[in-house]
Amino acid sequence: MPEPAAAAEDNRPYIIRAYGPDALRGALLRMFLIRNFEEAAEASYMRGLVHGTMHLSIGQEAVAVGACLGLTESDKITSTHRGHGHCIAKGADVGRMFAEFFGKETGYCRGRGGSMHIADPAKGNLGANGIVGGGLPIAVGSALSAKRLGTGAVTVCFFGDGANNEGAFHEALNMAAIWKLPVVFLCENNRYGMSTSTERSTAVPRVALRAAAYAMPGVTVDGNDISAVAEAVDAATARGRAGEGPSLVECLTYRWRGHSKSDRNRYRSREEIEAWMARDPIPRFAALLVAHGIMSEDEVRAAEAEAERVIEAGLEFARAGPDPSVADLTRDVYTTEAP
Amino acid sequence: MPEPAAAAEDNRPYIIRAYGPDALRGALLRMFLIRNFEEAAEASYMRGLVHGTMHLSIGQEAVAVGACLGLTESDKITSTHRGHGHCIAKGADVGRMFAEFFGKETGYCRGRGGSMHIADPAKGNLGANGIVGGGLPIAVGSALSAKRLGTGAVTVCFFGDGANNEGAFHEALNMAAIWKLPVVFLCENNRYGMSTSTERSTAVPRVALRAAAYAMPGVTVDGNDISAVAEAVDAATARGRAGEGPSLVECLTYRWRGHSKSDRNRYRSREEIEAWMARDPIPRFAALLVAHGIMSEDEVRAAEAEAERVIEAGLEFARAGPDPSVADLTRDVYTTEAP
Amino acid sequence: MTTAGGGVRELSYAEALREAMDIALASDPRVILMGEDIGVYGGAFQVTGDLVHRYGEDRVIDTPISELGGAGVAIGAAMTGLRPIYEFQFSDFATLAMEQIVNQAAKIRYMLGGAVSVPVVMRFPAGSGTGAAAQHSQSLEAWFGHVPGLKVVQPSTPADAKGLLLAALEDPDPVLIFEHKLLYKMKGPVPEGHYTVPIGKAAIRRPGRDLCIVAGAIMVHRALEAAEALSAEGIEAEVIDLRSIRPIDRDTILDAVRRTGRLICVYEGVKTLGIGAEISAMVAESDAFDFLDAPIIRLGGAEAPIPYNPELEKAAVPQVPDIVAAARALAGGRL
Amino acid sequence: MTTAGGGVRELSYAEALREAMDIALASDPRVILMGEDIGVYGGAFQVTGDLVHRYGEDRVIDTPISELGGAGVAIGAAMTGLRPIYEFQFSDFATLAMEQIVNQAAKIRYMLGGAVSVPVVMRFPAGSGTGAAAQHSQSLEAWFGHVPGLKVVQPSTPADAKGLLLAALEDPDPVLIFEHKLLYKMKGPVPEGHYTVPIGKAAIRRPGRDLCIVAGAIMVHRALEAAEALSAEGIEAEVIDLRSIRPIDRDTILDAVRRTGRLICVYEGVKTLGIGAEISAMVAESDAFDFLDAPIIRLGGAEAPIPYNPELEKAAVPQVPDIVAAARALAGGRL
Ligand SMILES: Cc1ncc(C[n+]2csc(CCOP(=O)(O)OP(=O)(O)O)c2C)c(N)n1
Ligand SMILES: Cc1ncc(C[n+]2csc(CCOP(=O)(O)OP(=O)(O)O)c2C)c(N)n1
Ligand SMILES: [Mg+2]
Ligand SMILES: [Mg+2]
Repeated sequence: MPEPAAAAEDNRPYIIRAYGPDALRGALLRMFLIRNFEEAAEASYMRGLVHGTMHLSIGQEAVAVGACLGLTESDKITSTHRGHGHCIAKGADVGRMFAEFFGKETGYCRGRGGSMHIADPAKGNLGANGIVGGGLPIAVGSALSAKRLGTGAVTVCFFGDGANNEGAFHEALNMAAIWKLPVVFLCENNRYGMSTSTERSTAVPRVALRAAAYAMPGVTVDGNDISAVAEAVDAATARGRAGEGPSLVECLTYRWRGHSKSDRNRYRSREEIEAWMARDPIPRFAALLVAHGIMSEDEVRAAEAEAERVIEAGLEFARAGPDPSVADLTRDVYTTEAP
Repeated sequence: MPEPAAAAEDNRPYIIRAYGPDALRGALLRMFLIRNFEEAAEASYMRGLVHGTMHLSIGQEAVAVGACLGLTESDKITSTHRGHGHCIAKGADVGRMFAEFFGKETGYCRGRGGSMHIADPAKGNLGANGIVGGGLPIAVGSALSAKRLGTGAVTVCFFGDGANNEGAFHEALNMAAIWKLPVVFLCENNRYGMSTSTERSTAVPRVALRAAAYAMPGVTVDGNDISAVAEAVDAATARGRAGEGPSLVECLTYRWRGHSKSDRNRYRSREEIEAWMARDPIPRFAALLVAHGIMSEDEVRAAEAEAERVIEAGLEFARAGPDPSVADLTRDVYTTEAP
Repeated sequence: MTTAGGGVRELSYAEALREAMDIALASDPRVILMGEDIGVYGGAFQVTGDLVHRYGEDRVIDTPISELGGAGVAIGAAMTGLRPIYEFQFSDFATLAMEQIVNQAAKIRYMLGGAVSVPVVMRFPAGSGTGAAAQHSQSLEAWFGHVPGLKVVQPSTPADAKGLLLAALEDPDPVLIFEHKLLYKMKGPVPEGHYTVPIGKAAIRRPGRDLCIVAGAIMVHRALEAAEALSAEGIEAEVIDLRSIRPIDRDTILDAVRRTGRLICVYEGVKTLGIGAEISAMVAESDAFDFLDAPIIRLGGAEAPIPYNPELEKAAVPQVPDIVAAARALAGGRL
Repeated sequence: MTTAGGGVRELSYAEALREAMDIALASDPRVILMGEDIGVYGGAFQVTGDLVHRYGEDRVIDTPISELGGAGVAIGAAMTGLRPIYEFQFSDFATLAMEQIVNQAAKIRYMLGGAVSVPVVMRFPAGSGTGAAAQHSQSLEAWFGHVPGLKVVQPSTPADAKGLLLAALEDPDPVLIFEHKLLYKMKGPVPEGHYTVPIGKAAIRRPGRDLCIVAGAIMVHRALEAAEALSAEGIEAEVIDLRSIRPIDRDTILDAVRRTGRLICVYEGVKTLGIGAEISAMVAESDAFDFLDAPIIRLGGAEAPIPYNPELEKAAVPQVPDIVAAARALAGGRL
């Protein structure tokens, strides 16, 4: 959770004011981890180690890390098909994530879920979701539990710009609002749902404008600026914890890679992609930390190297894991039939 | 369709300015017809002639008639479970409606549909719907047809305040908006979805506020004032016909009877019901017509008597109709298997 | 049946369900009820009744008309510590929530390798006979029987309604209860206090040597009535109450087929791909096949939406004379 | 099969579907395509391909991610003069649109006493084998087979894919096409021009005297492969390609059972209440029952969500060795 707000005349960026050096260093490390994780996942995919498809979040690291920065382990998130970053940001072990991608018994889902269902309930990640919008009502249910059980936990519900046109979005936001539940609807607006731009799919120019339909606050922030993300989400979680209800936070960002591994990028231009790559959130945050004396350039490089080491170790752990036994095919369908 | 707007200094109510005496007299007759129809349907139900349940629209007549006043026969409507009024307002024959309620082969649905599925496609009524919100996407499809086939037709989509919390509402309004389709989303806000008030179910105080989430115009009018309803809907249909896209019109009204025949009205007070009964839309419109010299008091009484006669004749027609044959049970499931 | 209570009273099926929820609300603070108009209205079929006055609006929650979202909220709540019972106003509206029921509730535990369970209970008023026509009269339970990860029950008596609902609440996985609307007012003996009826066990409601009728929900009562009529003619039909659709009680059914050599499946859902298809196929692929003396008869719903007209509506689902006629034809060869 | 064209070329299943849509778009201005990413992306499985460039965005319409609404728009358009073909990106997402498909499209004609037809075509990429796990690999066709008012087909070859899609477009009622994802790249001979394959007719893909295997979609190919292997052992299996699930081709199946006396149903959907349950029950209640020399075997999907791990995924649905083993066991008594 963010530290008590500093004096009003302090005009350093929010994240520097609100978080201590350890938290800030940790945030940068996690951004590196996500970037390296995604690159390693992609490479593994190319080498045929990963089955199926996968959705990479390279370019969107500031959203995942910024949104989770102020959360505790008892806070929950619901994630999406593009969920690796959220999972890492909420504290997952990358080794168990890779193991999952490799279909291993040591993976987070014991090899049953794969990339699209990666989850880490112990750390509060209720799971990625293969269904666009599928996590929205589930997040509201999680917030209902928190309110009834009095846990004080808040739930951050990640969803994409494409998901904002699903009926589930409407129903979930409305229920969260009328029941004043502690949930933050966090829209990762990366401008496209697969190939379909928000201009072509969404009747309003900003998803946050839809908050008005639920009488909840809605803000749009630069999703490549981790400080802006953290500031908006922290305000929203504070509101939720205070019993004032849900909020909608829209983060404008961009995915560098195609939608999934089969995307030929026919719906967007090379220039557009490059322009966004120039707005890389990671060096931007690193520069901020250096500028404010939180880390030196060397320390930044050391963090990056550390991330690489963690990823390497994770891959090794994953490779070494055992495959599930085909005899266990129907295990865990039901709780009571589990051995 | 409304007549060309009169001179600007004319400050008579919209409906008087926009419609000729025949149309206005016809509108009053239809309001009487709906009221008498519902009362006769209720009486028939009490006498065991009607199977199942039914949802009466007594008190809401100005919405149905006002919304359909400016429509042509090629314009379409989609209706709701509370659809008798819409059906009559769009020009249906009350005899065939009663016949349907009595389960007769001469009914609009040949006895297969009953009250909840009453329809009259020949007059542009695509049907009532047993599913709350079920007609919303269908109306958008109808408007898509009109646009592609260039018929110039507009579709008026009736739905209740309760339906506004269905995901279908969100998806339908969004698609209509992005494709600029000629559809008018007409919310009959009678304050309750069954027992649940809009305050308890809907995060915004007015359904029309949700139009902002689709960048479409949204207005709220007094649904017991037929002139206000016609004015708002005519503006919306004109916009639709001009290719400018959909609109949301919310009409505030009230149902005098319980939700359905099993309602014990435990969720609202006698006082509330009586206060709304005092705002009866029919005498209000009659008084307007008298005040503006369109009809005399005697002519109003004659219209009411005429409505009674039509209803009586309709009931007689319905009673006389044959029952469907059980041998035809699976007829009309498929077009190609029809005899 | 595990009984904990004392006496036995006559209660209606709806009252029995309400009593089960009452016991659960009183004894377990994690239990909440959710659904449309289940509060002061008491539910469309008056099943929740006055519970909102006893447990408050925070535990007996009127939802907006948002079936997909409502079911999803119940699922999310179940994943995080609550024990929600979600009422669909009519089972037909489950069509709006299939995503959450089938893709989420049924699969989350498996997809997550067992890391989370989803102890949600959902209640579905189902079936025809009320004149509510095609969109309010369906019997869709077969769909859910096709979905691993779900458990599906279909009580036919007040005692089972209560005991299966309490069993569902104790079950760590999603349990769907299909309640037949025509049964809500039916009365029967119901034990007091807390007890459970095991999910997955059929009940032999009437023993018989000549043929065996497997039925569920309202069809159990029609089968019993038919069996009475047949008995007068010297045909002794065994009547098995399926009670649970998923898991299905293979042993009880196969045993009855082995004993009687003749099988009729009676169910209200559409005949094609309805419950009877599974029962028949299960028998036809088992060793009980060798005991069959005649084809397996299925009496299911007509291949049509449920019509409004009362005579057509009746004709659209199996009635007592249909069962009698089928049994006579089936037993004909032997007697 | 009604053929109007000239020659025959090798096309993939996806190309054949695209060619059918191309012919329809070119010849009937009422035809439109709707779906997610079917425009410049060409569809998740590249079925619509370049059609948007040829017919424009007004006729090849990218919808928002709104399956319930999208299906409903297609239905409303079909009721009012258009001939929409709606693509679900994965058949799993039909769970979001069951309301419109089942309560509206399937029932409107009947509920309205025949006053309106709903000539909508819906396409569903289905099945497992792509590593996409539990929410992107389901085979839900049995659900739709249970719904009167719908027609449901399942082509197994490129030629059938084209001919059934063109037949669906000519049909005045809603037709659902289940396309198996693993077949999209499979090539086969496809006649040029316009022709239709009748809905409701199965095809005997291989005659055989010892037993009969009824299968659909990808399972037809596995059954044929199994039949080859069995033939080497002296077991001659007939392979019937179901093609249509609703209506089902009763005559062809019963005739084969009468001739062979042994039946295996192979299907990818979950075994319980899957297609094979219906086929088995249909046989068990017919006069063909008397010709059965052995129990009817069903090989269906496992009672589990489709797992991600490739070995588990394979084990979750019938494979060639499973069919061979079942056939051997079944034929064992006789040969
Ligand atoms: C209900 C549903 N519809 C469609 C899909 C296929 N699909 C997967 S991701 C995706 C795009 C989602 O866009 P967005 O929500 O913006 O997330 P992003 O991929 O941009 O992160 C689509 C259409 C799906 N998985 N679920
Ligand atoms: C999808 C669905 N959910 C619930 C119902 C049951 N139901 C029928 S009408 C109704 C209330 C609808 O409220 P509203 O839309 O405001 O229309 P009103 O009855 O007030 O005219 C409900 C809950 C239904 N028919 N369909
Ligand atoms: Mg996006
Ligand atoms: Mg209302």
